[in-house]
Amino acid sequence: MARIRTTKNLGQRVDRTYLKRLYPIPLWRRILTVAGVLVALLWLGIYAVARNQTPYTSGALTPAHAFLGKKCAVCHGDSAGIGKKVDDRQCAACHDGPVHQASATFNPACVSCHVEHRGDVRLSAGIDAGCLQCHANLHTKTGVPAVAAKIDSFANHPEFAKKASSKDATGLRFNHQKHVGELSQKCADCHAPAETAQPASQHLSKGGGRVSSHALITIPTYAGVCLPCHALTIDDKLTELAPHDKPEVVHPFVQAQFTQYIAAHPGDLGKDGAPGSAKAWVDFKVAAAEKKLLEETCTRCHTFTAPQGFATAAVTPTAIPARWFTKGSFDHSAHKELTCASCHAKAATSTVAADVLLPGIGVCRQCHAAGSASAGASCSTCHIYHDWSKEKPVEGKYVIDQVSRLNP
Amino acid sequence: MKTLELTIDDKPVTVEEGTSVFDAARLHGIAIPVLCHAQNERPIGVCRVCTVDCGDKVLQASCVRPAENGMKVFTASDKVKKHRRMILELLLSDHPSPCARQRVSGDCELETQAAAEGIVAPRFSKRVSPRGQDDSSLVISVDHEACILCDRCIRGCDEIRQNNVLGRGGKGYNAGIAFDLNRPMGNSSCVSCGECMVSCPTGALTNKSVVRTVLPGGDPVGVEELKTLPFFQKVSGTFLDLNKNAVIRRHFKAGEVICREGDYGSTAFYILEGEVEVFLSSMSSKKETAKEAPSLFEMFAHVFSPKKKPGSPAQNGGNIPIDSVVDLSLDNPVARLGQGDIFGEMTCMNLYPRSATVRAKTDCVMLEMLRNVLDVIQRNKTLRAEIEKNYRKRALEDHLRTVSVFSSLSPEFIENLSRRVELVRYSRGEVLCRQGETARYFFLVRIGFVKMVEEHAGGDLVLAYQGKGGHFGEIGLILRGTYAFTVTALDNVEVVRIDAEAFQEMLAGFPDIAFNLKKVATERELHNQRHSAAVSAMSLEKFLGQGLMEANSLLVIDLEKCTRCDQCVRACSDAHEGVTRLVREGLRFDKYLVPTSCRHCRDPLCMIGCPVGAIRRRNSLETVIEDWCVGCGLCARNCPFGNITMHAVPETGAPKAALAKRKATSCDLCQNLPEPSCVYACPHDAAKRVDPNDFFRDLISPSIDSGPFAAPDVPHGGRR
Amino acid sequence: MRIDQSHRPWAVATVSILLVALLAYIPYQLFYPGGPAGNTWPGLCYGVLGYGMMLFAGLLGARKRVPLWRIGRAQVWMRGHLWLGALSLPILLLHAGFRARGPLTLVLAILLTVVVLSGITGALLQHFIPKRMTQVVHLETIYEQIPHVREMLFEEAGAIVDSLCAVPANLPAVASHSTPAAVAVAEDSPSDLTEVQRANLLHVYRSGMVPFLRDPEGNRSSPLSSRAKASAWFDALRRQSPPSVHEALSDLESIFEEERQLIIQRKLYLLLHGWLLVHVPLSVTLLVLGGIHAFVAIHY
Amino acid sequence: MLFDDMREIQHRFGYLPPDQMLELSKKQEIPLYKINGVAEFYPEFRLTPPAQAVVEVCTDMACHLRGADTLCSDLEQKFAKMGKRAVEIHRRSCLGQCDSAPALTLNEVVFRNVSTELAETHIQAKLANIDLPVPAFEHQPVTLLADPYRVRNGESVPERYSALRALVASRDFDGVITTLKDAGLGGMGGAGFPTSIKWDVVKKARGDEKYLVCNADESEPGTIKDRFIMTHLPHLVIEGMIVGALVCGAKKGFLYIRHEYKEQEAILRAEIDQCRRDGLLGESILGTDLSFHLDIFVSPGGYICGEGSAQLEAIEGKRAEPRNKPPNSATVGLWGKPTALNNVETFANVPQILANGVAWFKAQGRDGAAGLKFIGVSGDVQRPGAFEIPMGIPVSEAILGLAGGPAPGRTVKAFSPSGAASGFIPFDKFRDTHLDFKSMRAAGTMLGSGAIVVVDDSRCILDMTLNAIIFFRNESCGKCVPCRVGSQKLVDILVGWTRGKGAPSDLQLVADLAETMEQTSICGLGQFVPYPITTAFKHFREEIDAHVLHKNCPAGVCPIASARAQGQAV
Repeated sequence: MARIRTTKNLGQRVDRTYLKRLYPIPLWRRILTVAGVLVALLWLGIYAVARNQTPYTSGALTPAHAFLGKKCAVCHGDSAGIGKKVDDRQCAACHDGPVHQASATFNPACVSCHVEHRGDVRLSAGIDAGCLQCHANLHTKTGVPAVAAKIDSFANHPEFAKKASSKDATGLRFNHQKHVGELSQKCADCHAPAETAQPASQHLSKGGGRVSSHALITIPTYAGVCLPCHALTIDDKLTELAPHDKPEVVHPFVQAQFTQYIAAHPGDLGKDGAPGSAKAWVDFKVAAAEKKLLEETCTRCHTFTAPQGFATAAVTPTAIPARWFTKGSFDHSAHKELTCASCHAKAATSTVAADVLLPGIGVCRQCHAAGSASAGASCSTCHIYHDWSKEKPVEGKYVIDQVSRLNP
Repeated sequence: MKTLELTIDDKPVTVEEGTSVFDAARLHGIAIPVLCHAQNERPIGVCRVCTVDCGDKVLQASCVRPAENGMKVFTASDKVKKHRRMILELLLSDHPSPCARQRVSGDCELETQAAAEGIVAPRFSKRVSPRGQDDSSLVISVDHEACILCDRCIRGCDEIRQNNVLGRGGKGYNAGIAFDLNRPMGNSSCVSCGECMVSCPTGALTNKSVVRTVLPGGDPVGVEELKTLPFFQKVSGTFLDLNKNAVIRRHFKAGEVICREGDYGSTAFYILEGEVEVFLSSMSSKKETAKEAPSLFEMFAHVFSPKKKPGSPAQNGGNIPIDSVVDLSLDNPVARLGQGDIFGEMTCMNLYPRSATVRAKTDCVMLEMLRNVLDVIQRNKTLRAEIEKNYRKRALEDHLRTVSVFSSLSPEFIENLSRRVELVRYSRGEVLCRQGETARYFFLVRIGFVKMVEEHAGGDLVLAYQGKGGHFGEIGLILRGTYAFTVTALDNVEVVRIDAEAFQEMLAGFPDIAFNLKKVATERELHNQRHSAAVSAMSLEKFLGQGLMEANSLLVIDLEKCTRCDQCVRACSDAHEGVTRLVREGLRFDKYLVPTSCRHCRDPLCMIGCPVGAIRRRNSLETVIEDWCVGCGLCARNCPFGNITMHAVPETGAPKAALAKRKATSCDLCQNLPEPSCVYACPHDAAKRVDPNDFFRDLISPSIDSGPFAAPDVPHGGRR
Repeated sequence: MRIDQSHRPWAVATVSILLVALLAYIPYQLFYPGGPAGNTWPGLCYGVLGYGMMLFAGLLGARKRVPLWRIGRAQVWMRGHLWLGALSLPILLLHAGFRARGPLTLVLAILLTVVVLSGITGALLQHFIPKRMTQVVHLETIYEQIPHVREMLFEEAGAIVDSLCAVPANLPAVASHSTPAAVAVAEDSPSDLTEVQRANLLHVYRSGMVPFLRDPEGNRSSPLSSRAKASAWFDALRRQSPPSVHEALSDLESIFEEERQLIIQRKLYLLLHGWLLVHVPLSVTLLVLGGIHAFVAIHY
Repeated sequence: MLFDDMREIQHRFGYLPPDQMLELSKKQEIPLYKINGVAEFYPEFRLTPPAQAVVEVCTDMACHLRGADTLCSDLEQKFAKMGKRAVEIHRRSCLGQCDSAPALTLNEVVFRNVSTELAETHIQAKLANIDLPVPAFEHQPVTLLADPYRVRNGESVPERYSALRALVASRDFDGVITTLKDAGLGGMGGAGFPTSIKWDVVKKARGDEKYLVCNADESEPGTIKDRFIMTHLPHLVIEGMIVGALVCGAKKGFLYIRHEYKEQEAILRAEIDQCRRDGLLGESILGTDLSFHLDIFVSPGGYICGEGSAQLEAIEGKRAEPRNKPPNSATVGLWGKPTALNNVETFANVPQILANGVAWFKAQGRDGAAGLKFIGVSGDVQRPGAFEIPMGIPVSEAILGLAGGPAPGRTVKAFSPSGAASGFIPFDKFRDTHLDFKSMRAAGTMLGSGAIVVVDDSRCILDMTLNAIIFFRNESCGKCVPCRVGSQKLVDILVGWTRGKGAPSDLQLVADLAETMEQTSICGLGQFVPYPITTAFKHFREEIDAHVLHKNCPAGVCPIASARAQGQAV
């Protein structure tokens, strides 16, 4: 009885309502679906019960706001509706952010720069997009933008203003090359980061932000730096050094010194061709010292306009800028690993103090560029927006247990 | 009367003049053995067994030889016995002893006489060319082998009953008895009176024992009482006696159900007294139950749910063909039958399921009869006339009107047409008209099924099956002059035949009908030609093996796209109240699966035998099962591909509850939808409804290079 | 669904939408105060667009529930599902600004990627598994009917062995089914196997064949589970028995061949539909959470 | 008449389609079984559509001797593969052309002296619907003594039908009977029954409706004399019939001619029309109150129609099945009315006797026999043909003289004096027997219709006997058992003998069967079926024994000869 397969006996062996019954795969598909949805709802349900809306946050809050984690209404307010944006009033509740740039055509919203829910970021730094609201295509109230109108990224950031002006009117003379090259001095011998923790605000902006106190390089002071090599030796006989002060201060000191010396060393009167009288000796010595000072010691760095000698010499005012970057800020401590020369390369060859040794923006771009492999190139890396000087004090509203309650 | 003296076996005998020697001997107690002579029949002296020695040069056949004065007759002399034995031996050598009669009742005259004469084994060789049997009659089985051509049956039929059906055919050794134009007995004008069977000496004509099955539930009717009925008068008493318990008298009280639609049966009913009501209960169950107010969702869903094309169930004319003299009209399917009516003819003759439910309106008395008795009644000339008159009066008009083409005929033309048509019966296998013969009739089928076949050099091609209401012959009469195809009867068929003159007269009288008929004819002609052209191009054996070329619209599923997601089956069950008409199971052909879903065959075997013509083609090629299906399951069994299944019908609890327990279901190509749901719902474009001859043309006759079905996703010009 | 030329319009549409979205993203990402985020207008647009696509893709399941509705062919939906489903991933990434820091957004991102990836694997599978199934599994049946067909094969095998051994091979204890047909056959046609051969065949049937027939997957070790070993096994059986029985044995062998093919069919079917077990649940969950996210996000 | 309608239908359709027969039965109110019985009985009617070329080859006696079997098998081999629709090849009974054997008909047209090539060309022509002219058969003009009105040099020649005119004038019908009685005219069909008695019985029979039938069926193999007479002496036949009708008082007469004799039918029809024009036939003959209507009845075929009562049955439109006698046809003949039925030659003799007188008639014969006799000689003779001989000439004169004897180098082995029925008798024993009724019967054989078929020494008597009995088996009407069944069994046994399957017991069985058939058959055919083999038993016993007992065919014709030649165990 060969087993024959005909259309009829194949067709007939299936009963026509087999679809009504449920089979494993479709069954499991349904079970899993329901299960999946249940899990999801359960997960959200639990939070909803605890009236904790963290799951819906679009990202972790910055540590600063972390304590508000559960209370979305604090920032977001209660008003329903599309795009319940956090408007400035919510921020102002706690922070009384200073007023915006005077010349801004509009006051961007806090959130346009300070975008929360991005996890552990320096919220105060804001995001570039916030700056670009204006700077991408700068218009100011007065119509004339003070800086380049179209800056939308570090890449097309214009050259630093100071660098652009290419002159360092310090009123001094200094030959880096001599010091670094011949005398193989280290940069740190002169330029030392500021030791003392100056409140950033003092320098930068209220609220500080990340710029650390050591960010700035102190101005090399005579006393601190130049003294050992460029002692203001009045005379070889005097052990005292001249004070590093205006001539009108140095002159009487020298005289006093000489007088004191002579008084102590009357013997030196008339020696070496010096007048004999104490006063004359003193004058003689003073004049000689001052001349030495004037022509040698002091003119090594300073330039004088001394039509009548040292005493009344007018020292061209020295103006070593404390901060090159007026608008941005540069944090030397962040670049500790780099050698000074790697940025200030021209220092090694600059002979004239007027050379602006500030590295160009190109140097910065070598590390700071868009893209994840390079150091941050967002505006907030260097610039601060708010004018913290106009910060208004904020009285705290919360007491700890409230806050802690906020954060049960 | 003058008397004659003669001596028989030396015994003086006096008889009247003109008596035959045989009678003279018989009157005096001398029995001369005979075979072809019967007392009640005219002697013809062909068997020669009765030859005796009358002193002439040759022996004389005593049955025909008139006695003469002074004749000396020796009936048992050695010479006579010698020749009698030789004749019996000759007959016995061709006789299939023991013949049917000898086996049944042991009284075959030839074998008895041969035994009496001591003939054991005939010395002659057996007959080489067999003359065969004829089983076509319902009542009498004919075994030509056992026939000794004694002519007793012929005289019985022609002279005693004057039915003039039987005669001698052929010549010499190939001579034999022949009905009408030597047609099988069942197909001849034989009225089954049984006279020939009663008078046959051997087992050539014996009674078919339908008699064994005794009909339950009624008192058998005696022969005398049967004789009182008009149509039994001409039937031979012995025959009625042999079949007496094949007919019983039944009494039914008012309201009692006599037979139920869809049941199987083998009897017919003749109403003696009272009236019955005939109706189709399955129609009532299908009425659309009133829909409550649609819910919002349904309102909304309605917008998207498929638009139902207003398909009216019965395209051609408003009535349902059932198995009685009257048809049921579609709107109120109830009819009445009264005294003298017959119903259940098809069930009894062709063993079809009952096509309607019959319930007694008043108390009534009925004759329930088996097939052989019904056959007698039907062949009875008087009753045939009465049935015909009945049919003409009641059913012919609207039966003619069911032919869509005649619907616009004027009533009086139909009136005179119905007088001139003939009601002709054909039995199984008979040819109604043969391809190529001059067309002389227009046929309209009343009962039974016919098959229309077009003969080809390469073989025969079945064009269509026609059941009740089917008509053919118009192509012959109008277009070709000869019949376009051969039509054979599949079972007992009764057709209304309109001869050529009446037909032409009708065409002349009614130009619009002529136009319609021409259109139908040319349409059918075109279809046939196209169809036969397709067949001749086929060459692949497997393609034919699965009967794919039969399909008009075949569902194929591209197995390389189908992800077996059963979406098609789900769509199908949605489109058909939860019962799918498609099962994704079946044989494969090339890379396609041919699932179990109706193929709408060109030669739809399923349509044969449907008692109510529920499964049919409306006006297009799709096979559709109408609502009034009675659930007999015949089409499901006939379908060779198992595409039709039976489904329980939901109980609607309506007063006339659906008595039909189940219904046949098969794919109707989503008639009322713009597109078959399975194809529409397949997300992977794997299911397609195609005409296999075109779709697989590239495969089955590779000589034609470019496949016509350049569906975008099939790389052009090549198979896998 | 097989990706072929008919998908060209969809592919072009998808790519072009993607390009437009990307192009729109660049300025948005640069100039938008607060950076690209969900709640910015463009972000919102992306979000809506992305979610819309996901929703459409999700609706395919629903579309399949109502196959008859005249709301676009199932194929169109399927193509939409594929392409828009795939497109939703980039769009939603743009929506989220390539960040998903919140827990919910993170979950959504994960779900989305898993769903889209599983979808893609599913599409790829649909390219290869059907063809493989067509070539390998000739005696394929409907997956859901496999247990029923196995039942019939078991009875058929039982009947054959009955006819050979003239004793009901499928002991009632073994299976509740032992249909009377199996028993009836026994009496009238004892084949001409000797007593020993009959016992041997019975033993082989009960110990070797029945376990495999009852649980084809479970008996990987049985020789019947590989065609080569099975044919060798049957050849051995045939050598021991008279030729009159060979035809019945080859029938038996064909039963096992069908059994093996059904195993392969199950494996391939699970592969073909397994990924749905991942894809569908997660996509529904994704839609739900997405909805909630959308609702909540609009609040804040 | 029924047959004419059926012939008309067959002419129109090529065969008798069922619905046509149905219509005929309705029109003529004849039950279908009668039409069917007749259609299946007579060979002329066909029930299936004919092929383009219907070939029927005569395979009886003379044609058998002249290689009809090989001709038939050659044609079958050549055209069998053309399919039934194209060519049908059948064997048939004698065509009455034994003097130009072998003969066949192609679509009802007779061809004589047919060679295989001739047959093939004509069949090919028929297939290609080219109608090739049929080789005509020219009759040499011959002057016959029998014709009293023939032109004789010098003597005054009485006008044709003068005997009839004399009779009409004298109305001395009884005188005619006495004249015939004196002349001793016997039935020339073969029975030899005195015509005068027959006519007398009919004349005296009661009732005024009587019939006269001329039996021109002539289907006995070897008989060609009637054809010869009808061709050359049609007027004698017609005159004889009119005289007979007037004598018997028959108002209506039929000339029953076989349908194969189309030529003779035309001649007779012309003669009858001429007679009608001359007032010799019709309502009033020669203006007198005597009337006689004569029609030609064309037989639908079959040797049995030659039997008297069967012929009447045929004319009545029924199956030609002989009637049980008595009563004989003289009293209860056509439609139950007295009918006189005589052979063509008998009618031809009547005017001779009336015109030339009894003395002339008696003088024509030899050694006491009276009258002239037309005989046919065919078979293994050089000049086969029909001859007019004086009654009573010796057999050898006919065979060796008139027919030119056997082929050179051959001797005459045997001959059958009256066609198939008489069986073969040795030539040397009967060479001197006189060819007349009495002497032939005295010699233990019979003159019959005078159809001599000659076989030479190369022939096998059993084979020729079997050929004759096969003819009878084919032509048996099948009405009565001994002839219907007996003829077939006889053929079976004899065929067995020719194949060496005979058993000694067969000889006695055949003898018994022969006797039963002779004793119990209804008609002459049935009685004469076994006659050839009984004659063979009588005259060629040793040749029969050689076949049955020794399984050998001395002449080397039968299959056992070739089987033995191949050394098979027989």
